[in-house]
Amino acid sequence: MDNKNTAIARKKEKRSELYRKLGPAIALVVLVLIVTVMNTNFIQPTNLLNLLRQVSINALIAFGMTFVIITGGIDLSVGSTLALSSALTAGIIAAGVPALLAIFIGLLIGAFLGLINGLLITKGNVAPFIGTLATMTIYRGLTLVYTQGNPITGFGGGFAFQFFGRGYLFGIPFPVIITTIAFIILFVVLHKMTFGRKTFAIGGNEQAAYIAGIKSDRVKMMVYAISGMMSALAGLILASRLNSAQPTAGTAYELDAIAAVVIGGTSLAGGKGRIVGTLIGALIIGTLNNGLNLLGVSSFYQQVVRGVVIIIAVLLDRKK
Amino acid sequence: MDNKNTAIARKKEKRSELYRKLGPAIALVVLVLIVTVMNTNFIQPTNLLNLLRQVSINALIAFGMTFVIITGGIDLSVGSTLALSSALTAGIIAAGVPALLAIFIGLLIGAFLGLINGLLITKGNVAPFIGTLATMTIYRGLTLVYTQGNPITGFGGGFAFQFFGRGYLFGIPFPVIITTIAFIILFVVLHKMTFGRKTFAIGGNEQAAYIAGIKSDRVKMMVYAISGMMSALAGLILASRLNSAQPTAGTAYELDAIAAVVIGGTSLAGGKGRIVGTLIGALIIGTLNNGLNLLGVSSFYQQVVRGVVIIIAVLLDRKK
Amino acid sequence: ATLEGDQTGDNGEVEEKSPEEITIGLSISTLNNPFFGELQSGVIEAAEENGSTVRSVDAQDDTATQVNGVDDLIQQGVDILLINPVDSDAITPAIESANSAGIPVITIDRSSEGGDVLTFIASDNVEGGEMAAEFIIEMVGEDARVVQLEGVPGASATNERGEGFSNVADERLNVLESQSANFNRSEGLTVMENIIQSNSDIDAVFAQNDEMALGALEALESAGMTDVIVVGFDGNDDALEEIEAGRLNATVAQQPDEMGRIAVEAVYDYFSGEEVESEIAAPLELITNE
Amino acid sequence: MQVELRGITKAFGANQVLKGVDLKLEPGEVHALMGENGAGKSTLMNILTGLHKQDDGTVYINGEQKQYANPKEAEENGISFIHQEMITWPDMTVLENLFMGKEIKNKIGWVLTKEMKKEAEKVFNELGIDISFDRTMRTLSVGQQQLVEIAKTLLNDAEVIIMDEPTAALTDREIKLLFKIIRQLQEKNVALVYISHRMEEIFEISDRVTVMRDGVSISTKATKDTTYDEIVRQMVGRELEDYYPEMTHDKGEVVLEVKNLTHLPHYENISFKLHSGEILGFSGLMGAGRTEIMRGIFGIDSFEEGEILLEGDKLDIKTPHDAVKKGIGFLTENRKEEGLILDFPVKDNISMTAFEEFSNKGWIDTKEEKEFVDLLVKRLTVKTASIDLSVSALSGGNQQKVVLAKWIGAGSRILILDEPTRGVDVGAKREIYNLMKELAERGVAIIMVSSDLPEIIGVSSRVLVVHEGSIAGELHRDELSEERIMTLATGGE
Ligand SMILES: Nc1ncnc2c1ncn2[C@@H]1O[C@H](COP(=O)(O)OP(=O)(O)OP(=O)(O)O)[C@@H](O)[C@H]1O
Ligand SMILES: Nc1ncnc2c1ncn2[C@@H]1O[C@H](COP(=O)(O)OP(=O)(O)OP(=O)(O)O)[C@@H](O)[C@H]1O
Ligand SMILES: O[C@@H]1[C@H](O)[C@H](O)CO[C@H]1O
Ligand SMILES: [Mg+2]
Ligand SMILES: [Mg+2]
Repeated sequence: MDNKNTAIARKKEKRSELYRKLGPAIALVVLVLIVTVMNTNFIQPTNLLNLLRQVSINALIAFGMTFVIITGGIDLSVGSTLALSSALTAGIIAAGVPALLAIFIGLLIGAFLGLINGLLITKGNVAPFIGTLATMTIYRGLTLVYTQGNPITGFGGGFAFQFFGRGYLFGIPFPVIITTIAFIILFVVLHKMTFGRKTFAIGGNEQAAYIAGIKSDRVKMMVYAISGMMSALAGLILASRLNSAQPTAGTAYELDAIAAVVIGGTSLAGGKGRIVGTLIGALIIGTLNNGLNLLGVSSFYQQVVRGVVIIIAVLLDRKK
Repeated sequence: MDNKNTAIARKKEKRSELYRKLGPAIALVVLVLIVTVMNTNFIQPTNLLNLLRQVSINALIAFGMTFVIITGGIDLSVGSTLALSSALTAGIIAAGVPALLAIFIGLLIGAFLGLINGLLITKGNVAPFIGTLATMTIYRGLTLVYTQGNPITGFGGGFAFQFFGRGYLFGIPFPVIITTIAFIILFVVLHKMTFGRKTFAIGGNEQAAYIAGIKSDRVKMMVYAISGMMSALAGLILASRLNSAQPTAGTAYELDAIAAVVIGGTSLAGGKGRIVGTLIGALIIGTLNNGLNLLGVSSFYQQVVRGVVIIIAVLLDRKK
Repeated sequence: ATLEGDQTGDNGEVEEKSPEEITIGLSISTLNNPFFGELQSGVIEAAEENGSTVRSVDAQDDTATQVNGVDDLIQQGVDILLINPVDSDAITPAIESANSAGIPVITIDRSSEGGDVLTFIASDNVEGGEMAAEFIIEMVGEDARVVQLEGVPGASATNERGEGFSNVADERLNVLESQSANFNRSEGLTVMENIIQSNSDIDAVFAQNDEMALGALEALESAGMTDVIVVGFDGNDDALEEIEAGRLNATVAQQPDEMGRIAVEAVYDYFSGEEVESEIAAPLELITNE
Repeated sequence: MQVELRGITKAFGANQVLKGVDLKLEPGEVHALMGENGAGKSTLMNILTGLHKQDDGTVYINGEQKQYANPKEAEENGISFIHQEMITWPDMTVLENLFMGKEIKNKIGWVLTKEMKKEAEKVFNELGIDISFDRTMRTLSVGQQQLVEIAKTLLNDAEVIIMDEPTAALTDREIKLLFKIIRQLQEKNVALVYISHRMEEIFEISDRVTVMRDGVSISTKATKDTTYDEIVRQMVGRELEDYYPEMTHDKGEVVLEVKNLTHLPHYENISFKLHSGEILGFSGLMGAGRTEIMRGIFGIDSFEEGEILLEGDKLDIKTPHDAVKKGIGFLTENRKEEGLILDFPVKDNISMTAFEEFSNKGWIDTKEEKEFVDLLVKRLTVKTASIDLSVSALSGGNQQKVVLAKWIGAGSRILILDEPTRGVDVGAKREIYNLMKELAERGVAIIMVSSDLPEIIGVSSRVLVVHEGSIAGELHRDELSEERIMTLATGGE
């Protein structure tokens, strides 16, 4: 009996697991169908590529956020990290550093800013919400101090930097390619490597993970560094696309990123989640924004619709 | 040894308890001293009353937030609730409803908006973070739809409504008096009445609370309703002070409110907290804002300083 | 029980002061927008040249923060207030409390609906909107297909520029879409990208500020729609550069630093007992690449 | 009050836990409820008190059909339940905990603290408990918390009290006190349901015993008419001979040497040697500091003085990570908080300590991982339908085996087992002893901390008795007896 029961339990678990996995995907398909029916322009290849390019910023940030949330944390500073690292990178490029090197340095800056979050949270024992809330303000302030509140433009960087956000490869926008690569790498790290296992374990039961010999502080610091680096990457793409580093860039981006992660089925309680879900979550949000624009919905109503869709998506997910 | 140990543990607890209680207060005193030394204008009675009046908005919202956070939840929608309820109240007054009645209706609207959060969280089983994130967007959108994006002004309300935010009683700004009354009532409810006990019980151990016969759904709904009502109250004061209901009012206020709560020693994990702490937290943030202005610190640096002070306050609190 | 603003301060003769004795309180709506940064520099430079002190606070685009900031300036005992309101209605009480403290107020860029204001210095945003529409007609003719990118919903600049634009465009242009991009460059980019998807045939774009215009420009360029006429508003450095480069067609240039200087002039006029006009128009100029 | 449960059935999803259980409770009796882990004892009591609703069957109170809507209602009707997982609010005070959900208040809901203190005072005096009402629960020892829980039921004037493993965390002294209280309650005609995996207690305290197996109640007998072996046989469904396996007790080399370890106020001057292949028992009263010593050795807490030598070399352990790297494993006393990730599959729980075994440069070879885990699951005979099932679905004994598997998988040469059989049923206990024997024979050095005296005596090669943070004495296998240990543990010579 024990065996029969657990076999059934297992089947059930499998089924609800399947729903959990497919829930967000189904929501996305439904959304795409609705928008397409209402405006066939939506499904045009050019619009889809356009959509993907728009999504890439939020998706990149949300990928990093997925790691953070799986450990049971949160990173509110992503938008400010994006702004500060892209402003500094623009400054570096303006100072004559070659674009590729500057991009590399920019990513390191992002990782460093994330590391500071990680230090506050692990060594300082500050709750992630409040620690990253503080650095959100601090990094934004530093960005404004550094830029004096003015966008940095005409900093150059030549073809390489321009290509970063605005280029096409085989007809596909380069940011989409970057996002795809980042996705593959992070997917592997999260689901195929020991680092990912440790990330999950910490979120599942930090105490138990620690006693099992997992260096939870180190993993957490890495995770916040990843989040910082992803934000910087998004920031560099944005700066390249806009041809300028904006001091106010990224304001409130944390909310979209968190929404993408949660819609994708990752639990805010930690220990449970999938980066594929996050990608789908980001696509849902992007489709919504793009679709509502295409349908000419006024921006006031857009906000209402966006909130309602988030709730529906999350409720659907709950219904296992 | 059992006794010896527990005696030591007990002494330790008492001490850490004391620090926990006094930590924020000490931080406030230090801050006040520093600002006063740098600019004696700060300590002038007129400025202190001015400061208190400035603090009242954030304090009111943070009082409600304290209840929410003690249950282990969070309310990101407070700023939007503030905007929507004050816009609707302005509309009601403009339609000729007497000010006092309108204020009462306005508070009910706030409570109702909070109740919706509560329903989503209890009946819908949506995580508070994501549920109130969604309503934050929805309520803001509805405010914009209702106001067409324009501030509502000249709606009247006569002396009664004007007095609400701009009046003085015995030389004390009326918002300060309202805040004091709200504080006393909520203090009693939280620390002296069974409702408060239940609030703590849910945040401390929800499963246990259920077994103890506490109707946690009902308590939670009440708590979110309180948060909504406090936001509405803050919104009405603001509308009265500004002589207009602004569709964008209250944007990002949730962050200041949460910061006040956490600086005041209430744990984001729930089950632990004090509303006195929240008051002190709000005073710290207010003193900081007022002081930095008095000291002529540029607004960019202000953000940096504010973030750093939040971290220091929280770290001090951790140091038991 | 009293209301703030009930007790009126001494409204007697102006006490004459030399520039060195004057402390100017400046409240800016948001320094995150370079436009206002320039406005602030205009004030500070003009004041420092003459030896006056400036204390400035930033409202970060929040009406309540602005009222608090003005209160803080009053506490510091400034001699005069230069206010760049976040919102024309919501600033009224702050101006009233300055009035009751006997501190004169000058508003810049956006007006105040109430309270006593010494003078109001701004460009005529309605006229600016009209100028933009006229320019588009001049370039691509009547009934051209136009898209408008609006500013922050509810902001007076948004409403007034929109009003001016429709004054002309309603009759003489074909406005396809009008959507908000919040005076923000990256939103200008995405909103324009999305509009392009359903409107491939666009003749011109009017963005209510340069930031959005620059975002739209990137969107049009990557869609290969380089012949669309784009008109911005403000005349900020980036925009002027793009006009130079021939990518942006025009901008309705304001001169924020000039507004700041004019405001400081008005302060000195006031404290030397001279008459100050109740409204001073800051120069507005259509800059094109011709 | 007379309580009768008749034909109770209950399934959680597809898991048919109860298939028709009968239980009759008479006023003034202590009724022991026995059964393996997962037999459904707690579930049955939760049905009686209205936390769960049965699928079928009826509850009769004094002969009348009755269904409580929730635990509160049951409590108000005189049925109190001291839960297995203690129901406490660690950050709230003792007084707040005592009166949670039933505060004494005035009409407007104002809590009357003085009145509550007066009431509580009475009960505390009756129980001989001396704990300040204003302390937060967190600062009490587990035993003290348990006493508060017991006091809570007395506040209710309960006619029926259910105790679900109440002694799992009590000191000997406290157990004696508890039994005294139970006798007093009995005199007041209160009926008690007593659930425990400690067989010897059953014979000491209960009047009747009901045994459950496979979802049905097998038998109810007067305690004096049954035997230890009979109960065990009924519980596990087969004969269990040799409760403790025959140990060889062949000592090898010294692998671990602890010198003068001190961490005040928890322990002082702890020195001992551990040999490969031995099972070193650590006995003592609860709260003596044994867990603290082990946490110190394993690097969870720091210590002030002393050193640890591993095979003669000085060890520098700062975190559990260092300990694991050196081949030390630590099964903690509370598997739910520190041992397992309950929501995670068996596989992930076991593989957590041994990534190197099946990964290369951080890459996991999932096939190898599966083989690795399968092997351990088979070796330890963990009863699970699949290694992908979450551990929360396993019985307590099997959960404990998963923790063991984790440490064996980590290749531990030194295993610290802190209360390895706490809350584990007889059958599973025996399997755990067998595993310990097998490991010891393969040269693993084992430290076993246990408060269960028969177990310490049955399994250890050598026993160190800890008293008030110091080692009060060492007893060799042939000197072991309950009296000797207790004398040392309570400070005697
Ligand atoms: N709320 C629940 N949801 C699903 N399954 C449950 C729930 N509660 C208990 N079970 C399952 O019911 C079975 C019986 O559990 P129960 O706790 O009643 O056993 P028990 O006899 O008290 O065991 P132990 O001696 O270990 O305390 C177990 O298989 C358990 O996993
Ligand atoms: N949560 C706690 N808060 C305060 N003191 C505690 C806590 N837990 C244990 N103690 C105290 O620490 C001391 C050592 O406890 P420890 O758990 O190490 O003892 P032990 O001998 O292992 O007993 P046990 O068998 O109960 O684990 C005891 O005096 C106990 O009262
Ligand atoms: O006039 C200013 C600028 O156009 C700015 O870009 C937005 O705010 C307006 O008030
Ligand atoms: Mg049980
Ligand atoms: Mg112990």
